[in-house]
Amino acid sequence: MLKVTDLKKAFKNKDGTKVEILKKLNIEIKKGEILGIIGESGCGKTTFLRTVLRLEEADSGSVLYNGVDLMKISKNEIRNKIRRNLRYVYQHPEASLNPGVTVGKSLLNTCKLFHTNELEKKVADSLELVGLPFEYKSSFPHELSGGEKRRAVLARALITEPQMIFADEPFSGLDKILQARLIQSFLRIQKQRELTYILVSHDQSIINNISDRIFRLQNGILQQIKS
Amino acid sequence: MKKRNLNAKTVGRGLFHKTGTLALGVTILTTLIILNIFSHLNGENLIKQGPRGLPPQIALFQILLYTPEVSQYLIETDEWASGWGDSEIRSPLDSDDILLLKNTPLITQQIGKTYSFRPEIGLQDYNEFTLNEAPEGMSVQDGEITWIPDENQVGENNIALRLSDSDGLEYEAVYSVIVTEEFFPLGTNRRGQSLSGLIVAGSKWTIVPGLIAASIAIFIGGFMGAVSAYHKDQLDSVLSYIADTTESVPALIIVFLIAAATQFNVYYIMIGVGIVLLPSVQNIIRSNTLQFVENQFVESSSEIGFKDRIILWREIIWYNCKSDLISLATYCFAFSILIEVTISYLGLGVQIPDISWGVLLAEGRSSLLREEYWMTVFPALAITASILGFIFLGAGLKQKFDPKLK
Amino acid sequence: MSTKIEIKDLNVGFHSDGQTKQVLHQVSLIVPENKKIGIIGESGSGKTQTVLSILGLISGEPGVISGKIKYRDNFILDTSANSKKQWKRIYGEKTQLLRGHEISIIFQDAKASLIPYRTIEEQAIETWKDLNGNQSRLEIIENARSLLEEMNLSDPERVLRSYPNQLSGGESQRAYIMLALLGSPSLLIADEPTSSLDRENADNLLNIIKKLCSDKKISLLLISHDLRDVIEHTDQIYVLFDGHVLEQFSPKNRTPTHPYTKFLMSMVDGELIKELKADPDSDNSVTNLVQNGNMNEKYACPYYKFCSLSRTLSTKEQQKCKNEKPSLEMFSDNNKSACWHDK
Amino acid sequence: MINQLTGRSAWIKHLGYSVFQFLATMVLFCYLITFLPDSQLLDKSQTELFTEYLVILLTLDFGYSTLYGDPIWEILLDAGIKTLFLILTSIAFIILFTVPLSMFTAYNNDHILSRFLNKALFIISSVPILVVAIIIIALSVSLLGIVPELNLFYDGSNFQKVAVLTLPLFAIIIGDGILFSIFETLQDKIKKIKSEPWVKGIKARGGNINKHLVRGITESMIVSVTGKISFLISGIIVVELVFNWQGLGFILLDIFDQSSQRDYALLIAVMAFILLFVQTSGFIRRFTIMKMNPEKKYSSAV
Repeated sequence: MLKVTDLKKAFKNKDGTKVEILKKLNIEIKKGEILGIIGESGCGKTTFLRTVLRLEEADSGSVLYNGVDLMKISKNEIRNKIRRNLRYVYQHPEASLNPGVTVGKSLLNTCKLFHTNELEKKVADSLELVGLPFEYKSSFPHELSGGEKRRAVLARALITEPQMIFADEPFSGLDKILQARLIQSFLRIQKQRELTYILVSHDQSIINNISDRIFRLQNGILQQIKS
Repeated sequence: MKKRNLNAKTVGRGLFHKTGTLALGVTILTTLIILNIFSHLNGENLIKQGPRGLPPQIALFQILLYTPEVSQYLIETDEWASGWGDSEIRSPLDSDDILLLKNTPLITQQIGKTYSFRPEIGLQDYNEFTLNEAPEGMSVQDGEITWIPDENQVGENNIALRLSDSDGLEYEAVYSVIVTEEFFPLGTNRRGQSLSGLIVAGSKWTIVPGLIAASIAIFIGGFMGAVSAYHKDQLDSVLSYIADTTESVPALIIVFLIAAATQFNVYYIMIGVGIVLLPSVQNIIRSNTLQFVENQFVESSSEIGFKDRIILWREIIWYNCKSDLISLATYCFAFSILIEVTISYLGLGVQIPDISWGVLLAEGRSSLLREEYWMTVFPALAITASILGFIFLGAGLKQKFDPKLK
Repeated sequence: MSTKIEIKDLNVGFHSDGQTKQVLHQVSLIVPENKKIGIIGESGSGKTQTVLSILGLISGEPGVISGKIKYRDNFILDTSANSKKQWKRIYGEKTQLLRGHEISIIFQDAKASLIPYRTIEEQAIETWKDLNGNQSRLEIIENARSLLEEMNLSDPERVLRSYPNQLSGGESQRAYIMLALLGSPSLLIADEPTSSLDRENADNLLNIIKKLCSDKKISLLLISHDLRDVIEHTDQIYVLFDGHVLEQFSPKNRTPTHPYTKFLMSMVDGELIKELKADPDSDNSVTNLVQNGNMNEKYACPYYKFCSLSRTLSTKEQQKCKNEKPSLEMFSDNNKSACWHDK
Repeated sequence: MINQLTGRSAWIKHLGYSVFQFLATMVLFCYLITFLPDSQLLDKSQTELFTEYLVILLTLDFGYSTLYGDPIWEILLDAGIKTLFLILTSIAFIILFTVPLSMFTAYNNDHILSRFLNKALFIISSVPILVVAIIIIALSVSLLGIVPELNLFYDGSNFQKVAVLTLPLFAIIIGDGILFSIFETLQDKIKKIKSEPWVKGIKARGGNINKHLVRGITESMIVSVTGKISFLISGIIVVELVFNWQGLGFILLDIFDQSSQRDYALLIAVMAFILLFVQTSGFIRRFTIMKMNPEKKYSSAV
């Protein structure tokens, strides 16, 4: 479904030396699987996700999604066609939710980008899918707790009916009970919508047990640990 | 569900009752607009002409702001000149050693309205007082003077009260009542113009100039702030340097410069005020937008699929900075009133035939020495009320539109 | 064996928009001499208030309601002994003496807990002045350098001379611990030192702390919301939930029995996640994630609402959970758990 | 952008920033005053005027004032001292007033007095400085029986001397909300310091945080006052004109009031003096920020 072939990315830090974050990464993601990537903080796992989705330009390499190489096509094409299928859930939910507008309105604005009919119904469905009560539609992000904010961000990602979800540290920083419930919702949604997850985290206890295949990202290279 | 029952949230840095401020702001704004329209409709005959330096005819204001002179005399009969000529010698009495009238009488009256005054006599044991000298039609019934002035009594009418105490000494208290055809609620200025009319006429400088200054400051300042924060490139440092430089020059000097250059045309001066306010609007909007740019909000919105234009102008500015822009706009209105009043007071703004509250203050300044306070107090109150009105309006609206305070 | 700190039935509460909310309910805790005790609790479980009560830093009304705290063998807090005004005054004075000298504390984010505009050296001297120590500047810096070397820091000289924002994560942690141990305390409290670190960094930070504490005969009170921290690095664990101590066990010789602790264990070793992975809609997992009873009703057992064990019990037994408050004292030996049915 | 300039040669860069800004503003000012209508100068073109003014500015020989007749340097000195007196005493007054007050309100926030104080200052600060000045004059005429003007200072009694000096200060400080905004900044700064994690650390080890609080207050006081100087000078110009205080503001108005043969040399001199003062306070502001936060030298973030 998504094939990454020798992706490279390097940073120039202040004194000009080049630091190779991603050295020739190769990975193939099959449909409907949960792929876990483990790596210490700062090993470049966030950069990997952002370069695959072209939120950040890679130096070289190609990313084939259903035959289309994301590296070659224009930004507009990505925005209109690809973004809706490959969704990215950010690590800090409060950064991605617009604080000035109600949760319902954010969902509506996102939905309007790709759909034209039954917008209200889609918003209600996605809220219900992630387990948020319907009245949360009219509440503001600052009124939601940490767990609820993550579910709202997930709802916004699901509203455009994507096929793949890239998630950066989706479960870290939550109380264990909330964490368990969020994992359960993630898994239920994956079954209902046949989604493919790419989960990135430093917390092995969750990734080891939740993912079908696990890779470790260390000094720029992806090694497979469990298949 | 999550919604806490927010008790009455105070506003303006959490100081005042939410709905109260908005209501107060809106009422003051509507009164200003009504005064504006009223003064445009009536034009010239809005300002009635009356006697010069007339104290306010509303009783409460007159008592508060004006102490009339009541001259007092001791009357002695001169034995030598008995038989011909005026046999009375009137030697003035200083009010410190004896006070004939304890309560102060009102000294203005409109024709056709009944003037009544019940004097409290300062002497311990006195018999009935009589009207030694009084305008036609004034009468005394059991200690109360009543009188209805008619048209030909317009102007000054002297009233003299003759009293005698138990051991036969005779005193006289003399004061004068000014009769006017029209009713001057707030009195008149040195040139006899009705102060209430002047204030209504002066209100035309409160709304329109503010519009010019606010639109320049908000639209241009807001645009520059947002764009420079969002793109954060060379443009950003240049624009911030320019804003910092304009802010380093004292605002009033820029206004003086433009006033002198445009021959005191208030509307051009308001463009100057807009330029003076522009850097502060730019900095506030820039810092607000920077908050969003710096914590990944922009990237996550572009990941969703919004175009750059939409992210900046709708997601950041419209949804989140609307409340700041509104409260800044009302501050621009308040600031423009402040500047207009100041330069008109200094003679660089509105010139004499035209009327502005600043000019009233300037004229009122000299009459302060003659203790004619009302010529200064009422314009000052009008200025402060309208500025406070705009600031409360801004605070109330900020509360209404600020998502975080919901 | 003498105890360092003993807390007996401590109750703490706060006024928040109108009513007083009790935060600690009958909390009891013993930190024996030269031992490592762990407190595990999630957000809102009251673990920070327990620490603050030891240091006498509980502010606000009513603050400490009742309870006893003993340090070594004299009471620093005894609400039953005399009038409120008196015990509050004694409590304030005694904790004032202990703070920094006998008991020192390290908080969550090392870099943010260092004074940004002072070099580490200057901060060491300021710490020493606050504790009105009598050593000279050179001795203090020497003392600080040796502490840093003990924590196998490559270049202590550079660290001492630099500002906090010039240090790497590891360096600022070591500097922060050094400042805490500068006054050679007898009890070190670590309040969630690892919460922003990934597993590996957390482990080697805790190893450093453990080594230093045992070398210098300092008893350690480790507070964390991650069970793995306390399981591997402490001798005795207290499980806090919603202001109540639910279980007290030592990780080496006994596996916990209380349903909440078992739930935490299952999350750590991933057993629950495997179950969820197999069948996301299954409700026989360790914690059936559905709520018991309704949301805003108060039950005797604090954990009843989330407890999966009680769901498998008969209604009569569930009544016991709802109305009778289980307490730790029901057991003689060291490992206690506040639950009627988990034996 | 500014406090990124850190390190050894930082203060030279700050100095350069201020000098350049001063020159740029003065040159722009010289250009703008060529637009002032003046019946006497119809023959000269704008560029000629502009170069003439630039020469005056750069060579600094202002010569004699056509308006007052005395040498410009003397007028500048005499008026400058009067205005500087107002600026410096009002700053001292602001510091004396806001520091204890903000300490009080920050420490017992929900005390009724601090809520009242915030409200009262918020309302008073929206009264324009002109109105405050006139109200003060009205009160001093009716209650004290004196008209507080500067010439009264030379021949009045001691009481009158004090009144003449202090009444304008009240107007400057209360008017236009300077007091409220500095009070607000200080209050926020104290609250921010008290909530810092490292302050909790110091408290937890029994240390006292007062020296850090004092340090934070001084920094915040210097930074906020020097940042508000041009705002303060605007207020002082108004107060000078209302209280007939022959300072720089008074001269400025005289010049702008003239419709012909304006005294351009004096105008440039006065403007240069005022801007010099504003730029020095701007320099002090940036310098304090740099000095008080040495860690900024090595920080990646701004």
